[in-house]
Amino acid sequence: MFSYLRSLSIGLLVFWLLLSGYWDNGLLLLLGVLSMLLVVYLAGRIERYYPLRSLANPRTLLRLPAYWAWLFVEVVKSNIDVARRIWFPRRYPISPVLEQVPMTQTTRLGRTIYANSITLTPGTISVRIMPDSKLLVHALTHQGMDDLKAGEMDRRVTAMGEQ
Amino acid sequence: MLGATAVAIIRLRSLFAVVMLSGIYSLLSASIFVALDAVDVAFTEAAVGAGISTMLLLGTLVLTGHYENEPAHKPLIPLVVVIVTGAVLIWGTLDMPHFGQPDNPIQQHVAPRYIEDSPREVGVPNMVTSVLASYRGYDTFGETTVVFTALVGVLALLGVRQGKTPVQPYNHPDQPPRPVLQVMSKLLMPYILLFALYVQFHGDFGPGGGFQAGVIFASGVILYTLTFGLDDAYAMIHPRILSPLAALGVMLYGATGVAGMLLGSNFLDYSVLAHDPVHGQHYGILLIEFGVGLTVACVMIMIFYAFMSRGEKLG
Amino acid sequence: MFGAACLGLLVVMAVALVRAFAGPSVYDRILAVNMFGTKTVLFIAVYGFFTGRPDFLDIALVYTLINFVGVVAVLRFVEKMIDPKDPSPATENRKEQA
Amino acid sequence: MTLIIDGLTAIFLALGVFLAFTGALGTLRFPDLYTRLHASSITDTLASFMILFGLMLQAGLTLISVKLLLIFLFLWYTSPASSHALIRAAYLNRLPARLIRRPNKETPPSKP
Repeated sequence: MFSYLRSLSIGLLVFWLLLSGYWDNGLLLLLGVLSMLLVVYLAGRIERYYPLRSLANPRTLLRLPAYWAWLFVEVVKSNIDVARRIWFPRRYPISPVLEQVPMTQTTRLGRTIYANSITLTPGTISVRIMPDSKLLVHALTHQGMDDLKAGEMDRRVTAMGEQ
Repeated sequence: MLGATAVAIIRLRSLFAVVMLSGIYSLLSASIFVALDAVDVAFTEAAVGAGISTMLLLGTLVLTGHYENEPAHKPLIPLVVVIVTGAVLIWGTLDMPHFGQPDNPIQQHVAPRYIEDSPREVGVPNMVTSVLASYRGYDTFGETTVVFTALVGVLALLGVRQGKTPVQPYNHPDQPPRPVLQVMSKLLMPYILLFALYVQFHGDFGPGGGFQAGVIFASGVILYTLTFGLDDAYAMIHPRILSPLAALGVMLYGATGVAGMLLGSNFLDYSVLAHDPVHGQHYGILLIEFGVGLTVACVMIMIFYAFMSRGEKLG
Repeated sequence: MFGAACLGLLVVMAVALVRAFAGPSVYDRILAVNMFGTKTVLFIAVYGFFTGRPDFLDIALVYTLINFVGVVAVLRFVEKMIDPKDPSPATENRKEQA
Repeated sequence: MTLIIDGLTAIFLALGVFLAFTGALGTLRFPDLYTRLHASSITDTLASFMILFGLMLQAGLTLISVKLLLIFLFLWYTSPASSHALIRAAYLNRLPARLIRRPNKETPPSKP
């Protein structure tokens, strides 16, 4: 009932209205609806080859803002840490490591969110999704890798995808 | 910075690095266009120079080699020729009036007419669009035809592989080829396409128009093709549909012009398309811009398909 | 204020350019181009406010998209072109430059 | 009131440019591609946020702010994806990484 294509069309309409800003011009509104239909049609043609079912889960969408807020704080913290290491390399040396980190997400979308969150925080970058639910991560410091392995982020992302 | 980039482009022998740097070069020149207040040109440079041409150059690199050959002859004579030509050109510009002075010839004949009359005659807020699509409609028609001819040339040389239907090749949840990128490109692609259509239809109001929109639309499809492969892209937009659509774009442009002629006016004069000349201009511009966008998008996607299918054939 | 920010961003762009010239691997150059693109986006946004014409923002948006698609395309081609037995384009060194 | 907003904008812009410069400096100072990517993600994340948020304060609650927000969202969605793509391609092509072993524990670098 809350399929991907339907949420996509709502999202696209909002996107068009925000971009356009001409909300009283009938012709442009009509063109906007037509464009939306065209794009949804094109997206629908490929939907069955690579479905992202968990995206349609409304609870996930509702949990997203809280996660973003948490992630933002993490990003700020790690930004300060990396900036410190750039300016004062003597006092704060780097110790790069490349290790595998287990992940508990099962869906493609959940794994992507987790990998992207890791990359978004400076100091850790996801390199590759390995078989058997492992993620290869490059971290700037041993400390950063240990923080990641504590599993706070992993837990939050997985909790977001639950029904 | 522009100069340094140009010198580095010439000095480097690895064509990869050259393509990278030319991307930077066009980013820089777009910044300059922005600084000169030429918004539409910057827009085009952004979409065409930095985006599509980098991709097409790389496509060519895949098909050929990626190192420049040692030059067969001494570069002295060409250098002399270039320096002499450059000197003559600079000497020629000494005679020209200074940049941006109000008494320049260009500011006296055509420009005032465009600037003063276009709100009344064409009634489109973005003056560049009215000049491009209405006053200079012939030129733009020619350009669109050139783009179409380029497609014909590329297809004659390379050809597009006819696709098989994809049989859900990516349904292995453990290890799809590039999972993160695929999910991201699938999520972003619809918004890129809609953004392209927004640029298409708001060319009257702000920077934008058919050329830029076509290129952005094509880059959305290209993103999908790059992460999922040709077969999946064919499932979305098949080349069978694309080439007629590209021709249709040119025909739409021409037909709009002919419609003006049939209604008793000149070729590509849209004032007669509606009761009110200003409305007529508006609809005419909308139609031909759509024709341009359609042609450009289809041609770019087709050329990219052609490169991809040739690349696959090479292994 | 906006002018100063523009100048600052130009300096940052110049620093990114140094990395693009220096290489040494093709990935470093791609990284530099990507960074340069992000800087250009920010520069155009700030410059739009500097000149009081915020409709430049559409261009910034286009850049964000084109930059992303461009990087993906470049990587795809690099992947395709580099022979695992001879990864020379990935680690091009001094002697290959003219 | 406008004075406060102007002041805040100036602070945010200055911080943003400083962070962007830090990131660029990091790409010059760090030893290899893998570590340089960490530096460049500073410019992509917090620096862009600071600058765009500073501009948003100036624009107030208008569509311009919305567009700035859209740019910001696009940056935050695309930049990790392109960083990931970059490092993945480099790793699969066996670009050597400079790693420092942990002092006590044995951690063999995994094979691609």
